[in-house]
Amino acid sequence: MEFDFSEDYRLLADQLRRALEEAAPLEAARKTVDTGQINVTAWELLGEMGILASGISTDFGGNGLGPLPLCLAAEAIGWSVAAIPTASLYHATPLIQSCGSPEQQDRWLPALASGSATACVATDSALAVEDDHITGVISPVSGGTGASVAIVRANNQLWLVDMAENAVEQEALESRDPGRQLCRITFRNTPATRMTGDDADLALNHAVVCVAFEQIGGASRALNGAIDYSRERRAFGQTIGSYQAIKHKLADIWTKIEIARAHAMYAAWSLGTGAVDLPLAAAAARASATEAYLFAAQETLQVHGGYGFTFESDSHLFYRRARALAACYGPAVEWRSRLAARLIAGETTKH
Amino acid sequence: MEFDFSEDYRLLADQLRRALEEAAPLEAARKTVDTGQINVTAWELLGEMGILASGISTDFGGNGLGPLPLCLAAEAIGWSVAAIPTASLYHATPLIQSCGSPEQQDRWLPALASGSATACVATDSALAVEDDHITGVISPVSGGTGASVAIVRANNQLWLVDMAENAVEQEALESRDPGRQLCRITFRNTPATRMTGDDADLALNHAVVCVAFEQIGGASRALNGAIDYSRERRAFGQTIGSYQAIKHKLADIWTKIEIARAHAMYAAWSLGTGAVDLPLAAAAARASATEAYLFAAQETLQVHGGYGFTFESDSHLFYRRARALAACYGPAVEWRSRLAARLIAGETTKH
Amino acid sequence: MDFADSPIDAQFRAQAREWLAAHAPVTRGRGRVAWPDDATLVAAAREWQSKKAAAGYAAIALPREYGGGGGTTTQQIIFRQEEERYDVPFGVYEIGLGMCVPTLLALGSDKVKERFVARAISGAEIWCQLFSEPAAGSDLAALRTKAVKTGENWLVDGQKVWTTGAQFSDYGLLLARTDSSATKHAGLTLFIIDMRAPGVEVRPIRQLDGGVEFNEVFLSGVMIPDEFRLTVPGGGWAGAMTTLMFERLNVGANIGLIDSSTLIDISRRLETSTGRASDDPHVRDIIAQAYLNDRGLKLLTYRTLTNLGRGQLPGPEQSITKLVIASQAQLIANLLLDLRGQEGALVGSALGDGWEAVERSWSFGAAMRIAGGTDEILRNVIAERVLGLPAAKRDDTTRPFNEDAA
Amino acid sequence: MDFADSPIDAQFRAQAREWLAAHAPVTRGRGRVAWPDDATLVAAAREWQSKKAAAGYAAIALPREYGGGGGTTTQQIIFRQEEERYDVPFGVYEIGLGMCVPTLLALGSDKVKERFVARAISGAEIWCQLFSEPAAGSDLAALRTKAVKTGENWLVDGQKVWTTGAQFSDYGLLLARTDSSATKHAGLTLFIIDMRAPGVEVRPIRQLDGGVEFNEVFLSGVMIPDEFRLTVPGGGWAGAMTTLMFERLNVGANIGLIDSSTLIDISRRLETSTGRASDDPHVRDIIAQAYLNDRGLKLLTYRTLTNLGRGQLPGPEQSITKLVIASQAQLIANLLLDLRGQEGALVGSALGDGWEAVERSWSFGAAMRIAGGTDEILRNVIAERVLGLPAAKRDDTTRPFNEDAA
Repeated sequence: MEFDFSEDYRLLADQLRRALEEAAPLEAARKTVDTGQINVTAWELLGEMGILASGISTDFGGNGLGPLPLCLAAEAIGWSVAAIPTASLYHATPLIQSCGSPEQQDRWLPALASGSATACVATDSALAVEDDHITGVISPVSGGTGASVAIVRANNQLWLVDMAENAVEQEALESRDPGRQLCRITFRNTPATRMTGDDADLALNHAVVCVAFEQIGGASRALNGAIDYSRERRAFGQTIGSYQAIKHKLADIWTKIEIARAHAMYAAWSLGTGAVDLPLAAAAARASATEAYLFAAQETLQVHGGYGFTFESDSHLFYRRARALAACYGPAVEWRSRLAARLIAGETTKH
Repeated sequence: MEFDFSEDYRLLADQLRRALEEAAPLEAARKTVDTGQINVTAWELLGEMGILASGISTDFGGNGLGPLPLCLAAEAIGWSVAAIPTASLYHATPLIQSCGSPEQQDRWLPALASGSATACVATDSALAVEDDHITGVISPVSGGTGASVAIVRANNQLWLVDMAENAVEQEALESRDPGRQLCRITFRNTPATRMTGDDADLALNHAVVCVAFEQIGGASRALNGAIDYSRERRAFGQTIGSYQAIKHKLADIWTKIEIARAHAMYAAWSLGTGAVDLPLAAAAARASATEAYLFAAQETLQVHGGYGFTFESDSHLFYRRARALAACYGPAVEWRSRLAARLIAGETTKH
Repeated sequence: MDFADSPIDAQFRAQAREWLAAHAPVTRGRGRVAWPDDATLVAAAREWQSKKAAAGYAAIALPREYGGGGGTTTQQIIFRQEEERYDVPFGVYEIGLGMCVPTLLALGSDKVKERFVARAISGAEIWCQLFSEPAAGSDLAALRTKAVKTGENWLVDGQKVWTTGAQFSDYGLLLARTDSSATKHAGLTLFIIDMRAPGVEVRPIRQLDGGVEFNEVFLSGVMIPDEFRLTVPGGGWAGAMTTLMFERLNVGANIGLIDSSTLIDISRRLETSTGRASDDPHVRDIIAQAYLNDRGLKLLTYRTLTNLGRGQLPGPEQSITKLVIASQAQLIANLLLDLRGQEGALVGSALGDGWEAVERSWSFGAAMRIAGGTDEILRNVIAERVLGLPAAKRDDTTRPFNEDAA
Repeated sequence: MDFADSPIDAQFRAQAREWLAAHAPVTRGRGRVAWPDDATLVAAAREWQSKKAAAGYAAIALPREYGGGGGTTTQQIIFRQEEERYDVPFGVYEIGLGMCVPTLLALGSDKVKERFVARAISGAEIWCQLFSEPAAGSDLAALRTKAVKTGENWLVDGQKVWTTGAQFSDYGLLLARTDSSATKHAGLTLFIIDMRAPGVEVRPIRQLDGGVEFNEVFLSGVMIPDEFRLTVPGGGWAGAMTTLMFERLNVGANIGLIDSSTLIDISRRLETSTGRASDDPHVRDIIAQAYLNDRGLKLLTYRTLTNLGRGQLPGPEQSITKLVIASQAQLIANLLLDLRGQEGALVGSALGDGWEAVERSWSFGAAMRIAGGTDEILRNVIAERVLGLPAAKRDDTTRPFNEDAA
């Protein structure tokens, strides 16, 4: 029984966290609320550390390390509330890897591996396609601003659109979390190439497992901040951390995070080993991590009292990001509904 | 603006509570768990105080005082966890009053007003009827054991069955709260008389409003006991009532009770004035009081620690009764569903 | 039970309604009225206040001799209920008339009352309240702003925070420490401070949601004449408690957060991937639960109004309203944003009609669980002052303040 | 990550499985095995324990010299996992072998170890634990049972409570106060008590649910020889903490409450007035939430087992399991009873197959939120010992006990 990341991975996790803390301090996240700028340093760092290439096979410029390093990176991204186009990394890259034609893979994966390109995905809306040209609107698209390539759905198949094509219109949308840019993309008879695979579920599960790690990273940082604050802040002659109302709140947050982390770890294992129970495990990771981060962000803000409501505090960074991540692949209640359907149908996990 | 019981009613409420505390002390409720015996003294007391006759018009031996005294009595019944056949009082009596034929009213209401008869209601099951004879099973029936008369539904109409008829078979069922007896009744071609009204909703709303008051009475007594205990019991050098975990739990219980009480009072007003918003008000009273009592019973048991789990403590009396009352007219979630349907349809209250 | 106004209150309501119809500018909801900046808001508020003052509606429950209406608190609330149907400028005079002036009347010398009360009621002067400090929130008595007696004046240094309206106020109630060697509560004194005096600097606080509804106030060598002292030196805690008690008279005030009616309204119009939101059983259950809470609170307000009518002051049980309503608003806002799927990450203005209020409850709901007593403090208040549970052991109240402050 | 046993553990598991298949009486679920009274249960448990002892499975992680298996805690847990597939008598030796014997090995003299350990492992003698008292639950150190030295013996008077198995135990670990003038924690001493000694009276406690799983033990002038003392006088608190630490090794133990699997199973079979229960969105959401909790806890157990395999002892984070699972069982039981409509007021045996377990979770779930650390204490433990938050101020630990006890 070895249900934990190996020593090597734990070292990598530490490295990633420390490196991102430096490249993307919380002060930078606060600035991003005003500027909406991506943290290029952090993105390049992930490239240098081989994270951008980890989900890509060595044939196409990747390092073939598989999903575990990326999961650890996602946790560090969550911890640092970094402003980077994660949808490219969590979702688009594995989707091109699993469903792209050899030409598409050859064209895009090396650029994604090096970080010189980013991709976005919007497979929920059904677009019109005629003669390999796409028409319609996708919105809101995460990481669409500045993406070199978009993956969309039309005629119940996946298509890849080169965003350099001039018949693509992008309009930035105002996000509650400017560290996660959203936009509306309009295609008007835009050339597209068909992807050869059409099973988008693996990449979606890959994405939500990564997001779960990001949520756990964010929730943990929020909890840590609240613990520190409640050990310092005094009221009625004692630190507020000595009061049960604060203690029990923080214990409840910790409990939710630990449970979510256990689910995320199992989902990462399923992802890494290609286990058949990935859909069940990913749904569990997504649902529990979403709830954990929303709860942690909300209640750690409360622990900070009035200060938690100021722009100067860190609390709103977590509060915004928790909401953005809750929205990005649909709310927890939907994932719980999918989870329940699988459980009632008798699905179980391998271990 | 006078949203409160009048001084007279408040005096009556005090009298009722004191009288029932004496006639039905908690020690008697504990004994009832073993014996399943009805508290005849308490029942007779309600007769003497005019409560049994309050919902019955003066033509038929009633005192025509209307529903408010009964609501106050229900609260005192809840407070004392008294073992009495409340379904007769809350539900059957107003149903015969509103839907009985003059002959049925003349035959049964004076006996109900004096307390010499009790009645039960089971209008959920559809029974077969042929030539004014009923066949079928109703179960579980509250207060059916010993009832002189039963009101049932057959052919989508209400029927009244004289339980002295020998083609009626009664089987006692084992209730988790022996203070609220349940039974199964089997009719085999049993003579029945048709009731002239078929609007059972008014009496049902009357019943759930009374039950809401009973639930509030029980929840309040449970809360009071927990407050007393937490002011006495010491741990780590302080009374446990000085710890926030206990304080905040009790504050939450109080909050739920206060909200439920406000709904129950408005529902009582609707009942007393024949306001059109009774269905909305009754559903709100039922849903909030059910939740309040379940929560109060569960969490005040917790406040008592290990002692709360012993038979010797009072906690299980509330825990049992809260569950029995939650079950008796269907769970809170169903009433919330009805409430939501009315609200979404645009129904509002008068005040 | 009777929901009608008493005959005399019914007459008052009818007159108020008639007067408002004739004088209030715009009925709420019919067209938008906005005050783009503080100057415009204050000007509009001043104009409206002087109209009300002329008609006796400026401060209905305060004495006539100072320009008040000489009426009852119930009538004050009735007027506010009627006034809220109109888009008139709220938020400028509430603290002054609701908390500061009653404090002046209770504690001030005749000279103070003559100098300040009538001008506050007429709208000529605006008031704010300077109690909280960065290190004194829930534990107000931990405040550190110092006032030192120098001749006939007091010299004040320190920092206040969360001061609503400080930027346009003329005067404020100031709670300061005048004796650091006394115990925590015994060394405080309550003053009137001139907000235009040298050394008073007001800085807006930027909030989570980008808004700036509160201020920090920095006090550096601010001079306060001794005749502006409202309590005996060391008697400030009791004075401040008087002020906070008047806050409770603000019965049934709308704190501007969404409730079950918004949830019903939006979910009836909202189509999701699985159909109309109001058909979703999960949404329906939360509609019912939210209604049970906010309707229940409204009914409890009726009970408080009943007691007011009987001459009883609202007690600590009033804490229930904000405790329930603020976290519920946060919950409803999160539910509604969830229902928008991926769009739930966008700002309210991008989501369509009615969604800015949702976003505000998402952000400001978090603030309202803190402002005016955190959820945790309110539960303590209910437990200790309504249910009679013992206070927790503490040892900060018996030592001299300068030995305790960390 | 790897879910497989290590090669050596895999071999142990295979052998255990084979041995159990050959020796365990009845596979769980195939026919019912009941022990109608204590005498039958104890006889069956003694027989099963002696079979295990003969095969080295009686106390796998305890030393061979006393009849233990000389194996690892992981192997102990593996055996228990396999053993739980059979209907063998549990509940008689667990406290003795899990908590008392490890304490004897850690603290006892050679003489004590020789006298007691082998007999406890072979099943010849049964042990219980006498710590809690009516006035010392969460605050164990408040206990009042007194032991007074008289010559070479200690004379014990007092009352213990919640003692599982006291009625059939031969010996017990007793925590008693030997110095009332010392501080609360410093005046305690840990002893072995002969449960058959004169003055020991065991009375069953009647529970909420009618069951009698615990006892009160009254001690009147019970004589304990000084050689049965396990710690120095005044060193009992640390000794008792040793005992409670061993409790944590009981990783992944089944506390007999229902979880999401029961909810799924029953709701798939249950028809309500609105259709199959498992089609109800409200039920489905609770299925998912319950699964997230109990599956998450199972995964956390894997992590604890991983740490055990690395030689790390389980820490206070173990508190999470009971904290989550007990109140969830209460919630699921209430939901299921609600789904039965009016029938939900009937006892479990009247509701059909599987419903007695539901009723037990309704009643015993309430007890499990208290026994072995209340929800409130467990949250304190997590906050203070996992998250590092400061302990609350208290002043009962520094004064002599006889000045503090109210």
